Amino acid sequence: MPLFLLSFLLLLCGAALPLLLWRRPLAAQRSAVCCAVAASAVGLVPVLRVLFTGVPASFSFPWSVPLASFSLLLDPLSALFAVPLLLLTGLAAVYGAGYLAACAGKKPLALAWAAFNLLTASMLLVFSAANAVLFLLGWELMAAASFLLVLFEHEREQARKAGFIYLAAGGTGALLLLGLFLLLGAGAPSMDFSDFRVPSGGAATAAFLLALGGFGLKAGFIPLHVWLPEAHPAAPSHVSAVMSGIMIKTGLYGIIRVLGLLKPWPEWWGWLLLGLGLVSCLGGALFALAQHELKRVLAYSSIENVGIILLALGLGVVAAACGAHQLASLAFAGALLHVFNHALFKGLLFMGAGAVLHGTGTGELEALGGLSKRMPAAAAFFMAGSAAACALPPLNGFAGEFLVYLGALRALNSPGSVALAGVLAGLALAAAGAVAAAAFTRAAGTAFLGEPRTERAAGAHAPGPLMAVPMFLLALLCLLSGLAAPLLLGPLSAAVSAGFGGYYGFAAGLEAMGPFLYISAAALCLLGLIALAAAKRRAFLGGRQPASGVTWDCGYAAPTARMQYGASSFAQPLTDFFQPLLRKLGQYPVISEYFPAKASFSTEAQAVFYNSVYTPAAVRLRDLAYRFSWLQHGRLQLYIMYIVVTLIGLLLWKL
Amino acid sequence: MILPLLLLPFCAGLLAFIVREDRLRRGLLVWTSRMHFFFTALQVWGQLSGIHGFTPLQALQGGAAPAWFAFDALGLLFLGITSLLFLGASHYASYYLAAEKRDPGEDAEGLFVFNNAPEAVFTGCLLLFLAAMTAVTASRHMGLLWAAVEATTLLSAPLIYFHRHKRSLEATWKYLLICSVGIALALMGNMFLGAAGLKAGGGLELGGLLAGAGGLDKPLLKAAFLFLFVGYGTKMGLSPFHTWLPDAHSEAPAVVSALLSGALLNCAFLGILRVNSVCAAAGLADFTGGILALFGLFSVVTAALFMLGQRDYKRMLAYSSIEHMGILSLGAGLGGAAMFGALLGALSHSLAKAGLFFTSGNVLAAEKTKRISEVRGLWRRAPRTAALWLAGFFLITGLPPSGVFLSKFLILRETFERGQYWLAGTLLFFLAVLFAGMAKVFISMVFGPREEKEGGKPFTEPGAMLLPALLFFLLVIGLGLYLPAWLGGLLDAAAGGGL
Amino acid sequence: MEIVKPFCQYLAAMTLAPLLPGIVNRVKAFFAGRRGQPVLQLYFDLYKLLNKTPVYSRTATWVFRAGPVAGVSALVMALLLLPFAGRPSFLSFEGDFIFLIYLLGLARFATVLAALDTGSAFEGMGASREMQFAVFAEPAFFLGLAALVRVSGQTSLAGIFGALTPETWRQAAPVLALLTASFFIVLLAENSRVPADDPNTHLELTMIHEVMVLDHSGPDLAYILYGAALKLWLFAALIACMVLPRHSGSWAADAGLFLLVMAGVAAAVGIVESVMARLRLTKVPYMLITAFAFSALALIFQMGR
Amino acid sequence: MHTFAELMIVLIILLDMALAVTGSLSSCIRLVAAQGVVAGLLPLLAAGGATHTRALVFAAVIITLKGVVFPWLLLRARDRSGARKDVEPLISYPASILLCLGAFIASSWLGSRLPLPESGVAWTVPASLATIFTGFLLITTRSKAITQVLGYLVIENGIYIFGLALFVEQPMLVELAILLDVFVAVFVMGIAIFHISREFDHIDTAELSELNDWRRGEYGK
Repeated sequence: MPLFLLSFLLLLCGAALPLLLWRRPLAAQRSAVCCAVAASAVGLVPVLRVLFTGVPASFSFPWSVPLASFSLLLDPLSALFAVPLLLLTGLAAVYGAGYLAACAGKKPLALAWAAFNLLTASMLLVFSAANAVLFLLGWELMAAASFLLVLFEHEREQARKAGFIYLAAGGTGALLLLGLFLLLGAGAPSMDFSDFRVPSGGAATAAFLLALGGFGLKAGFIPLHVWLPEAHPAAPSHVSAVMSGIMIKTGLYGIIRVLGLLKPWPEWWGWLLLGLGLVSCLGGALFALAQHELKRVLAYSSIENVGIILLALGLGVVAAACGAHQLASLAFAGALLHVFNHALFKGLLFMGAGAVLHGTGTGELEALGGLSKRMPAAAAFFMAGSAAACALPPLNGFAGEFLVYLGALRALNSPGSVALAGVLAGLALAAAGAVAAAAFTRAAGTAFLGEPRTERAAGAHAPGPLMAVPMFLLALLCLLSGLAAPLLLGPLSAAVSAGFGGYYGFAAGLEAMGPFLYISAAALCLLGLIALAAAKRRAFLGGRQPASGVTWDCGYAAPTARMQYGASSFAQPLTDFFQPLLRKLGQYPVISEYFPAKASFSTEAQAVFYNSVYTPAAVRLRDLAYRFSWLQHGRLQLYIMYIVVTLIGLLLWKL
Repeated sequence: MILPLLLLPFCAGLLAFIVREDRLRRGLLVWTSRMHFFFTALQVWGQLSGIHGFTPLQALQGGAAPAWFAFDALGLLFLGITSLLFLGASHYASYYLAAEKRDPGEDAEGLFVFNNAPEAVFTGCLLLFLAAMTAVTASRHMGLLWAAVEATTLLSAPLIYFHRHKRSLEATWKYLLICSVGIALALMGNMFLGAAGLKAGGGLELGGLLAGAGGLDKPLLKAAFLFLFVGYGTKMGLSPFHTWLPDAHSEAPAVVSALLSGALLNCAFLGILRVNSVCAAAGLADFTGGILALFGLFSVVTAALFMLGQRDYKRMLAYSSIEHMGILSLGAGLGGAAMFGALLGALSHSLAKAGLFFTSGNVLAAEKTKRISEVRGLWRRAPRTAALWLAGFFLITGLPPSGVFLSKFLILRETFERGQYWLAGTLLFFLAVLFAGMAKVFISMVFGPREEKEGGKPFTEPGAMLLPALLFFLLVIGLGLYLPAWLGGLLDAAAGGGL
Repeated sequence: MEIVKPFCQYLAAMTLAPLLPGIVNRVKAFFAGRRGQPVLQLYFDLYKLLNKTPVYSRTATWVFRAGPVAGVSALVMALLLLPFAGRPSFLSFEGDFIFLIYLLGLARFATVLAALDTGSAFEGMGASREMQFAVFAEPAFFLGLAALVRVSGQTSLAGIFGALTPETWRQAAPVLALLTASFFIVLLAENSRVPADDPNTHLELTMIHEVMVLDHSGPDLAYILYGAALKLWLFAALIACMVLPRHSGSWAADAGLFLLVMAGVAAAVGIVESVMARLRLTKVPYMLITAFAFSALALIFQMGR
Repeated sequence: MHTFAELMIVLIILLDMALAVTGSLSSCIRLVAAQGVVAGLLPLLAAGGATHTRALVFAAVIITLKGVVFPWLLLRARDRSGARKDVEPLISYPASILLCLGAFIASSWLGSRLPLPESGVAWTVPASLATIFTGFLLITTRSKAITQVLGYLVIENGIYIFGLALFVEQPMLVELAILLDVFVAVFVMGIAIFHISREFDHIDTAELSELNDWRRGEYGK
């Protein structure tokens, strides 16, 4: 635990130092990065110890604030969330050093770095807090710090809009959580989680719904996701990596904690979670397919992955409620494993997108292309990340989903509604996987492959080592944690026991070991096969130098970059099919004459929920407020009339 | 130590009217505030540590020692708030007045330059205002309390009319008339209180009333409470009596707005708490609690509705004050831990809001307009002010760590403890609305590109005009992180004494 | 001996896979009244291509070269999971068919990226369509397998097909029939046969799979063609295993029968190609949705029983 | 003596009525002054002869204040402001008188409702309440700033009458403080009116509604 506190301390130093050095941006940045890296290095030790030994560590310190106490608890579940947090923030800091170096002088770097370290510290606090006040403190600091980072490029209208939506969502969520904790802590001597008494019946349901709302606004599953696709693209890429990789997981962490507290679960909770997960993973994938901006694609894919995790939780809860504990444990384990894996590959992907932004200055897919020639390493890493995000076998994305699949298959053969849950979960995973594959081949293909579509893309420059190395490490981790899945089962089951109860963890570890060993073996075998095939190919070529020419365009000898299949055209068959959901806005040219002049075609994916649910609601509310605004009309006589009328009313009512 | 506390600002105020030299007068202002703060600190320390020469707090609770002027825990707390606030305000004011001297402000609407009130009058009224507020916190006699509160109204009217133009005059007039009428009702309430005590022969001395509360005539006491509540509620800015508040706060100079919002409203709140304590002692706690909670909630709702699409950032702050007054009243109505929360809220809201108003003064100086829509990219124009402005937003909306958060937390907890889930739910919803509304304003003001107007010479505010706000904000944050034992004790005693 | 059998099965699959396209072509030729190309045509093509020097577009990068390699290895890997005549395969574990589905996904991923790497309008077109159809085919395929799991109570391919007996058919004939139909449609779509796609047309605008590999040549093209053959084999084998529940004692007899059925499936494909016209592209999803409906129906029946 | 006192009460109520209907500003001011004087006289009569010096002193102070100083201040403010002569009510006079009657009825009901300790003089409490409501009537239905000050004064009278009716013995200091406040209030209001008349060239409060949050016509679209 001392080491854990030390890493806290380092992070706080990392937040304070840049502000002290604000006159010398680069020095500030250097100090912040050093602190962040040191903090993650130091912090990983105790966290990994807890994770692998399964022995929780705790620390408590009295606090003069009423009902509050400065008490931390680091159990395997917290550790499981803290490991990717520390890994990712450490790497992201290094990456950010390269990413932001260009902004020195133009932007308040010191503030950005202070906020970054504060964000890390607060997330660490959220994962380890054992007292509601402390938790809320961490939660709100997290929101504030990330808000500042979202507004890093506040000159852009889009960023300000994102900032507002993000802040509003965060504030609302925090208030819901306040309600949640007060409900749980009502009658408790203090606000320590250990003192909470488990409510039952209506109170339990209320607590669950409050948690779902409050944490859901951070986790960002549909329909509470509106801030996510706005905020993630707005923030600097290393921050988006952290936000998308870890910060949204704080919401899931909260939901899991509350679930762990509110046992036994009614079945319909599971169905609710399952439904939300289903909508989110399908909707997220579809929206991702329709986006035109690289980071928005990734943001929506985050929604999809949150949906997958939620789906697994829902399956688990339904199963547990129906008494099918083994497959419940598989589903829970799958959820947690996917939390870990998603952090890795989504971090990698956002860094790749950052490399694109850094190299070309734009994330518009239609403006990119051919970058794999100019930044081969980044391209390779990004494609690796995409493969992981599509859950393709040798990589880590597959492992977590496979656990959920196992649960779903087990469910298939069990009686009653569990089977239905299993079918739905598996089906959603399969469908979402296919759509995600389309989305990621589209993104990677349009951005990195083919010919550059614009001058910017043609003049792109490769990211420096500070940016490349973290991406390489993350890609490596994606591969390794994919191959070493069986080794992860031990800590995983410890985490599951910590979160959901001892039995589940034990069962998960037991059930999943066999298939996981096979899969790892098969994955290795696959890698071997690929190597073999490549070697054979070389042998077939036998040293003959392949000729090179222009791309075969069916006889057309002068293809230009603009004739390539673009992002919109790639997605069009699917997006048209799902138009009722996506509500794409499009302008299609009308060709009238025999020799048509220049015609233009454009589609724009809109944020359906934001535009057609939240905005109208907000407008309605403001309209209501305006309707009442005449009350403050400025006439003194009537003001005094209010007083008289109220007084008389009170007298008549109360006397 | 009570006499110096009362006389010092009084005499200084009278003196200020005749002093010619500007710098001398400003010095007088600053030094009086420092002395006052010093005496206050002495008083607090003396009474808490119960050294002789100071009446220990317990002596007053039972009304054993009837006195017209004495500090019980509640009075002590509000005295502390007032004095601390005035300390900051006076320092801000000395620079503010100097700045105003250099270039008197211009009207935001019709851009004409207006002349300010003579500085002597301003300073004098400021000091007398402090004296009156001190009297409010000190007086243990309902009649005197009334007189003192009315005095604060009359003395602050010229302060609001410092910038002499139509709109400030309108604001002053409304303030003057609405508050006077309200206070007149409070006087009526005092009459009823006296009538209620006729049989018991209590008079209006608080100690006596508390002691003989059992013998008070219930229906008359109820009537007294209603009149006093409406009366002081008008002054406190509870909806629907709040109508004067946005006008006065938006038109007064920043210093005055800060004092109005931070100190004056609290004084009125103190009046309500006094009568509330009497009613509670007489066993009417449920009756008064219900009314306080009802109007508290109503104020929050009103504030939320007017926060949406607000056009003037000082009015926005005023509505936020209404919101907080509502929350305080709610807490007082709930009682118990919520009372503690309410008092903590009074303290932290005063500090945070005063800081915000100071900052708003800087914003006004930098942008020469109070219209939200015309302030963009403050971050570029005046970064330090912008940072404070943003920090103030986070604090006032109750983002931890801050005393505001703690007070909201405690009050909400009490609602849950009592199982009043609908109340809690409504409160939470409108708090969310308020947060969103304010967030939109602050983001649009602080951030965004800056098209430099009027040659765009960089605006640099003197550090002394940032310092008070900065200190207050740090104090509020500190309250959220560490509640010193003595302060906790004082709040606790006040909450107990207030109930 | 028990080690040798799976090995032989695997070897058989690897070697015999290129026969199937030949059979299909011969059947089509028969219907068209032509002699048609030899059954072994694909073997000749592969041999020829392997010894050719490839031509690469200047646009293409390493992704283009890596595509076919990854694609073919994924399929070779997938065959390892595939039971042969209801006999267990090399690798068989709980949920192995999930792994198989994702291996197919990997192959598709690699091929599509390789196609996009050429920067050609046509190949992009093909890639887009491939992905679109996969979105509809995969759920149908998964649902069908889920129904099989429900039918057999097993969760691995070998388990499922090992548990299929004439008895199962007698009990759940409609379910299995529906599933067979569904799998057959998926087979047609996934292997880009008529009515989903016409491998023989020379109008690139209408092609899907073929147009994705326009730019490949030499060994790369050989890999791709071989991979396609393996894929056809894979789906055909699934169908064959399903319609051939009888397990006689002797392995050889089973194997022979199985191979016959495989040929039959190929012939069926050929017949469909000869008697049906190619669907409009916009109609293909509806065909796949039909397959999905079949699987869903089967599953509902099974869960109802 | 009580009969006199009750006559006074009746007089006060009549004065309320008169205030409700009077159109001329100056007469309004005088009526309010008269009411103040009557209110000042009341204690002497109510006390039933036995008048000790304290009561006398207060009566004197009050009469001078309300009967002399305030009218003088207000008339001066009116002349300075050069206001038009009539009070420009926002509602018609019949409406005002009806409201006044209603106020009187309501207050008598309220007076009966409140179990007040029996005072020597009948109808005191209803009269005071009625006076207070009349004050509110003046404030809320007249458009001039001066009339609002007058309304405030009338409320003050009502409260004062109420106070004596109950014989709430305030200590000297308190009473003085209260009187001082009232005096300063009127003084400050007078100054304010003066400024108003200077800024806006008349004291019609219709001008004084520039500060508002009314989003007129910005909703429902």
